[in-house]
Amino acid sequence: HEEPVLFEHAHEAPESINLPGVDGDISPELSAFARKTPASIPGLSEPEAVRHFVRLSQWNHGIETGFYPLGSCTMKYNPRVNEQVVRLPGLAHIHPDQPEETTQGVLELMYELQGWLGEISGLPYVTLQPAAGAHGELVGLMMIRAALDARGQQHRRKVLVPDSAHGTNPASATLCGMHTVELKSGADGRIDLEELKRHLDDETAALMMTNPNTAGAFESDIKEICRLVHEAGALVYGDGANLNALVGVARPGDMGIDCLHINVHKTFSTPHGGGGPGGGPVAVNEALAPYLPVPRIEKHGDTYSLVHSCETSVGPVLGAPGQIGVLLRASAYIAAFGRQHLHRIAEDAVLNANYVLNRLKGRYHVPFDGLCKHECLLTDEWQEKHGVKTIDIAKRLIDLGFHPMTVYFPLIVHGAMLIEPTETESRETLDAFCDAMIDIADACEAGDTAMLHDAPLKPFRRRLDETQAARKPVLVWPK
Amino acid sequence: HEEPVLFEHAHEAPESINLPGVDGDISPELSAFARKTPASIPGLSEPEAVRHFVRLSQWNHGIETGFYPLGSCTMKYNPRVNEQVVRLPGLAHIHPDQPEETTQGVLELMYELQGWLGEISGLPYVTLQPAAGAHGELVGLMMIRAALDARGQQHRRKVLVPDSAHGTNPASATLCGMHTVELKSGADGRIDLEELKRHLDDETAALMMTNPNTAGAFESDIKEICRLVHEAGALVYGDGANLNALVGVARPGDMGIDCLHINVHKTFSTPHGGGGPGGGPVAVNEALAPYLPVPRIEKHGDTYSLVHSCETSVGPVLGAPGQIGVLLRASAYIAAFGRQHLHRIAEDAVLNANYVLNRLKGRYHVPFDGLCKHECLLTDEWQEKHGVKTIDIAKRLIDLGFHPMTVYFPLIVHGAMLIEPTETESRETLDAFCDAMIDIADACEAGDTAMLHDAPLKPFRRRLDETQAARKPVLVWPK
Amino acid sequence: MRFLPHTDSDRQAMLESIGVAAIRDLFADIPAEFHIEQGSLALGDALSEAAIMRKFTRAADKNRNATNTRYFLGGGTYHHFVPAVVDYIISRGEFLTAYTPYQPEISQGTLQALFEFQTMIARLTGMDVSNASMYEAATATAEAALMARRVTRKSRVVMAGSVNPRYRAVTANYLSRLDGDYVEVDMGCFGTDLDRVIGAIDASTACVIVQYPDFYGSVYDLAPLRAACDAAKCLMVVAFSDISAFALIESPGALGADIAVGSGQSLGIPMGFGGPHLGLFTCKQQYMRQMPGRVCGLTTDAGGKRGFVLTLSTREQHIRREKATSNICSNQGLMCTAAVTYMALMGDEGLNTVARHSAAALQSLVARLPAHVRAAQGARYNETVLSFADSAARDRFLAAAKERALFAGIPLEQIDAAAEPRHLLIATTEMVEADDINDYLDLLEVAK
Amino acid sequence: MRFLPHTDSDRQAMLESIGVAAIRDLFADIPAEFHIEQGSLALGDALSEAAIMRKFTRAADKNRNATNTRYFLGGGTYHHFVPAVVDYIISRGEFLTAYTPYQPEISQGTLQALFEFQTMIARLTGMDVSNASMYEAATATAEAALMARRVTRKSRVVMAGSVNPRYRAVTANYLSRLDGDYVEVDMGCFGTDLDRVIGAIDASTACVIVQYPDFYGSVYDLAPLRAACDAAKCLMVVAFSDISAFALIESPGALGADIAVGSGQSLGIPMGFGGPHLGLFTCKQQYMRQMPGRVCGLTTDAGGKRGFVLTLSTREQHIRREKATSNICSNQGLMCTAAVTYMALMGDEGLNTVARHSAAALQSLVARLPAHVRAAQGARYNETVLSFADSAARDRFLAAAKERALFAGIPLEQIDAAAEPRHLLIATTEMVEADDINDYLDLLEVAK
Repeated sequence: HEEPVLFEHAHEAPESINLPGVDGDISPELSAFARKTPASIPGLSEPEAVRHFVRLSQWNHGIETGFYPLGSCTMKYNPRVNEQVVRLPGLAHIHPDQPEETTQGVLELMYELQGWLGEISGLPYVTLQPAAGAHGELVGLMMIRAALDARGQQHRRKVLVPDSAHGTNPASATLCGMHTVELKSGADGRIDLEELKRHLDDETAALMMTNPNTAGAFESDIKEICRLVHEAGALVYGDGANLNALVGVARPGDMGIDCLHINVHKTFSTPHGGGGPGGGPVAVNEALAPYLPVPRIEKHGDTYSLVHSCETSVGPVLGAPGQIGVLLRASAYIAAFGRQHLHRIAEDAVLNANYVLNRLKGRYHVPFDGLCKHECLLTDEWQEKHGVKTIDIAKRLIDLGFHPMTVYFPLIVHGAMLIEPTETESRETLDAFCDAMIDIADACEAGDTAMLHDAPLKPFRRRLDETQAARKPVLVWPK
Repeated sequence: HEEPVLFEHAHEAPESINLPGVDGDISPELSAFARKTPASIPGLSEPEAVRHFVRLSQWNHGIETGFYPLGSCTMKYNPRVNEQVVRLPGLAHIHPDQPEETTQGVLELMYELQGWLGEISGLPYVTLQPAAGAHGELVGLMMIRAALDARGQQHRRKVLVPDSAHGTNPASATLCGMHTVELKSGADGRIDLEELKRHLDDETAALMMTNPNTAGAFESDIKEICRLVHEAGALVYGDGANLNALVGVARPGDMGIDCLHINVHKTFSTPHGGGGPGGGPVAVNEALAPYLPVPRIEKHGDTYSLVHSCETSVGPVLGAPGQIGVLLRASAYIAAFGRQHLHRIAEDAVLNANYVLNRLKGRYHVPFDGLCKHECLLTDEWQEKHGVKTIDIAKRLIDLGFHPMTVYFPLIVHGAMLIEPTETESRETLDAFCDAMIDIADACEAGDTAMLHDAPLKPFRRRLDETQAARKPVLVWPK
Repeated sequence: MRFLPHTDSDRQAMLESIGVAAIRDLFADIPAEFHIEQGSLALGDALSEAAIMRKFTRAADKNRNATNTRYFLGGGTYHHFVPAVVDYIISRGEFLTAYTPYQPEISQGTLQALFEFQTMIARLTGMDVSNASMYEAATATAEAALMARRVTRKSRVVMAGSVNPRYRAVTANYLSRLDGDYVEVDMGCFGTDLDRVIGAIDASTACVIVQYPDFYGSVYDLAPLRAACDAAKCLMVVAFSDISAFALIESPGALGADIAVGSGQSLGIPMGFGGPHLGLFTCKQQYMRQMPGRVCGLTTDAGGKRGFVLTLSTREQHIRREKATSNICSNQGLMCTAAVTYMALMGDEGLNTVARHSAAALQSLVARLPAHVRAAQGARYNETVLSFADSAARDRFLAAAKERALFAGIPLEQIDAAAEPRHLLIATTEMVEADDINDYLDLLEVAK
Repeated sequence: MRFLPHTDSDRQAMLESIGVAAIRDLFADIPAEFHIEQGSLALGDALSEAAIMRKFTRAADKNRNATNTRYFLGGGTYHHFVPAVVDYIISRGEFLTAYTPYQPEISQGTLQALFEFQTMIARLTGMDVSNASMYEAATATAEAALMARRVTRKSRVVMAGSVNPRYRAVTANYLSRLDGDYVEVDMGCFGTDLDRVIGAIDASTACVIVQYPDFYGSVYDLAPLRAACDAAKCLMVVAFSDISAFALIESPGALGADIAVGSGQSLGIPMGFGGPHLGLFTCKQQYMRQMPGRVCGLTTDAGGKRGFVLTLSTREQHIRREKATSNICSNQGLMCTAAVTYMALMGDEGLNTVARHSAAALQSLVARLPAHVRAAQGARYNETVLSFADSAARDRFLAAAKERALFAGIPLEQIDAAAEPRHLLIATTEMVEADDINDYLDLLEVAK
């Protein structure tokens, strides 16, 4: 059944919600600024509002309703206890500027989380402030830039970014007042050492790399890469989007990475929420520690505090100490695994990805051979011969009950399909997904491709016209 | 997509949930009684369990997903704040036998609710203990019986029950060691005074009546009915299932009813939960007050207490003070309306029912003319000529996006369809429902009845074979 | 009012369509003398949602609860761990706000959950079949007695005195208005003396009701009772209050129960000051059609697909009226969903761990009791009775423990009016930690 | 581990299928020197779910919160009422656990909610279009400055000193690594002196950023600024911190803002120690394609039905990489769902009531201030600055109020390091009751 847009509801707003507070006069001075026409926000009774949004929710796929094999997005199960944790009144209903002695509990938890993320990354100095991964990239680059400036190397403004990188990497560099140079990947999808050497010079500020990379492969030359970059006087920024492959098993800091952001909404299971909120703490080594943003969470004696000023800091990067509710969930996830079990996240994630790769590799083209880490990369090369493209495979998966994988990323292969199962999927589910993929491959080979081009047919909507949306954008309902 | 029964899950249970507590030895004496074979409860990982039950939930209709016009069931909106209320740790995680000075808060709320229900019903003495409406009936009849016994009238064991009554009425009488005589309704569906007089005698303990009755009509002779019953030395039991028609507008106690149970899961919006938990407090007048069950919630000075012994009491009827979580929700619902707005529940409920009746009365047979109260009664008489029965209409409504009305009840008309919209439905929804009903009537008249017989076609399952289920009952999954 | 969708102009238009002038005209069939004046009821003022939260929060804060106090309380209600997932699932509107699944095509979620629930409860209790819940354990026990009378067409009910006093009282109350004898057998100890129970059986006996583990936590061999019931052709009814026991000790079904009833509160349902809890009702296959309450069964739909429906409804009040097996209608549907979610999260292994930890905590405490406090003897699951020198010693201890945020037990006479006031009923679950037991033992010093 | 579905035999079978012997073999491509020993990380012990709840409950109990304390705190974070429905809706897994809606066919729920959100935010701010959120207000303000630079192809940014110091600091920080001037205009008062702001505009100015109501709660006429911006061909950027104001006072759009940015935390989102909140970004239609962040648009599907998609993605980093309008990727999707649910429950009337009560509470307080405490002059919405004789007087009052479970305000220097330590930033919302104001005034006695 169709659910109208709120603005289409036929009837006028009923009596509004009964609100608490002081039902008195406002000041005469303020009255002079009264809004002249109402905003036309339609008001619904509570029964109608609930039904509207519950029905909308039913048109969504979520990790709770099915498999979500989005490569590089780490769509893992989001524990329900974490939702209870963040709703404790003593964590939900507190103000960032209330007296510090009345917020020791939350500060203690955040301080502890800083320590844990430092330990997990091998980079002991941590800021929790960045609001998302891309924000973490910016903050990390700010710190790198500040460190170079402190060395008197204001000319180092070039950032090397592999062509397989997330789009946020170059965008963050730009925002940080730096410019990027793209490194062409080697034939194995990894960083080409020669290419790297060619571009390293005394204007280079940093290499931004993702390890494992977005083709799901570990950059086995990592030690040499870091050595080369450091030797050239630059620093290595690690994009932690793929940390799920390493958590508890190996540490970026040990490999020579200087600075790493961590997507807690990936690795540490905080819910994606249909596009955020996320959290992008940044962990750095001692050399970069002086440049961490403010406010910082510090412990002196038995007291925790937010320290707002520090001369060497890159300054404030957010109007708040961080996305606290998101960070609390991450903390609870780490606590559930603890030191005994944390490595099992990466282990099962990598096991699952290799299992899928192995089951599909005879039926789909695998551009880069070998072990994958937490995600595996396929392309549509074999299906394209039958007129079927990645997009068709993706949409057909919807009819078969799955969310599609990440498509057309990374850009270094044609028709990419990047599959990341995460550690929280069962073998039953992986098998069902692989069976569906094999069915699609079968259909291609049998020439039974109409249903692939027409897909999806089962959900609430068929393929949507994105071109029309972009050409004549309608972003709001007309009044 | 099909969701397997839990016992079909292919794989063995993974490592179980990590549990707190003392991981020590049990006593040797206890070890001797160890269970020999495991129960074979399949254990799922948390991600799998959540997905299983979320998916199951998606196959349900609920008041939050759509209209639920079940006559005599009062399916109204269930406020979300009430769910927050009952989850407050100080209300959820308390033991009925912890020291009374540590439960004054909950006792205070329950004491207040007793007073409110007494005020609303016009019967000031209230027990909150009964776990559901039928349980309330039993408890009410126990009190009536005790009062008669106290008058030395142990021979009064006959309970008069109109043929339109809920099946629980006679069943409760049986359970209370009494026997029932059915009163044939008058031509207008109401109690026939002559029929009543014929059956009133000195063996009569009580008349059990529902007012408004299950045809949705108010028993306008209520005063005379009560006078006659009392004159005959018997008492009047009120079935409060239909209290939603009266709440805040008129009081059963004022009309002469001696004892009334109140379904808080109907009138006071506590969620039905797929079949409970409910709550059936009983309100009585002063004459019956000595017989209220124990424990009772009393206030002495500033202290609230559970009083467990009372000589005249009918005794304990439940192993607990009541369905406290359910009662708290009811209390919150009453508090939201308060003295200022409570009558609007009945007003809008009755308005909605009459609106639906008025829109449908030209297209469906209305067995009893006149105003209805909170629900309206139709029959399939006109559609049956086209080979379409109540069940077909009901199932077709499912395809049109609605839960069916109550069907084949009350038993006093053939092919009953009892529609109760409640106060929390909008005119938009009522119109859409009436339009659907009119479409069905149109289809019957046009002879377009195949889709009615085949309905429902849209939901997860088509009509289910109830005969097969009852003939060869399979109540558990085989091991 | 935020729950009412109509505007006044909606109401006006609807009244016009009906053909009356005012809403009160729709109440013309109610005699004028019974109309009450608007706003005249002695209720509170209408509260905003924020005010409601404030009101209930203040009341809640007057109660001590298990997030700030350690609980050693049992007696039919237990502080077991409730996973967050359980609460989430039963909070979803599709489960929470659904009606009894009379329309199976759009209720398969509830129905499949009920079927899974029935299966798991049958397996855990070792019984053939389970219904889809009763209110709670005391009324379930009473209904078991009534069912035994129907099955055997005999009317005498023998009740062991070691059954929870509340189950006994409610059962006695239910039976008191019906023909037939009801006999309670005094045990003379904090346990179950089966010889005495068996001695009370005669040819007119419909059933014998025992509790296992009994009210005092005692676990004992039911074999002699099974033999005695066979001999007397009466039913053996086993009640229980903490079903978690049966993941550790032998089930009622394995020990020969004809009917097993009790509480499922331990399966993911908070204590909630006594309710809503979950009554369980299970029996042997051959008695299935005499069960009270709702039952879900497997069937197929018009397209041949598997599905579930409420079944055996000809037993029920809405069909059979005064001849129904029970008057029960609304039961505890949502609590079944809670319990099945809980059990699915736990599985055999988790359930067994709950039981082991619950029993181990008791053992750890009892094994280290000081000389001035005695525990009842014999096999106990997670509950026992401690005896103090006198009530003053016990109450000193209770007061001191409460002060240290520890509810140390239930004074036995609070549930069992006949008990001497120097005994304490105590229970342990997996929520009791080793430190709590150490604190408990330390506190016992004041009872010297 | 309860989150991991595999049994060891699953793992074994999967390893066999892959053709390796052990899971660690799958990590053979990581140099051995980097493998860390299992269990060697300095983290806590693995906690059961019950232990997690206990741990966080204990920490939470160390914090004072708005269920046990009255809040007169603002400065960018406000204690407005959050209806229970909002939390329920965003707790539903279908919203909570969904990804960014890149696959629109199975994301119409999130997308329609975003479209409704954008529409409502545009209407409330009086702007043409809104994006689908930013992180929060400070970074949104910085992004507004960057966007103005793109639109005008000029680089100088003028910032009023009465903008929230945190928004200023973050904006200054963002701009500091890019070419172009950034100028902050000192106001010399607890309000906005537009003459000074206008005086700072020159031909190279890309935009002027003011806050309305400003950081000190002051409401003022933006017309002179609009005229000045027109004259200088620069953009007028209006920041705001409590969007509830615009249900009562004239919107930024009506006053001519080209870009309006700020916080949507007031729309049903708890304070949460500062986050996650909701950054809002709105602008005039003609600048739409220069907006940062995600945007949802209307379109049709292959069957001709109405539907929604993320659109204008060619602005974004995943397509345009280093030339993107912003690096933003994850934003605050779920908070948009919270806000749209909140607004739908409120409607014009409810939102207006929130604003009226918030403003009336301040007025009630300010009108009755004793002589020894002065409030800033002029029109204020729900926030103002109180000035005390000295810091000792102020701090005496704050301590006394805290003792009486009342957070009376934020010492101004805590947010604005430049401020004298005798000022107090105070805010009121509809959660402040008349009694709270009376208590507040009584407590002021100690500041004499």
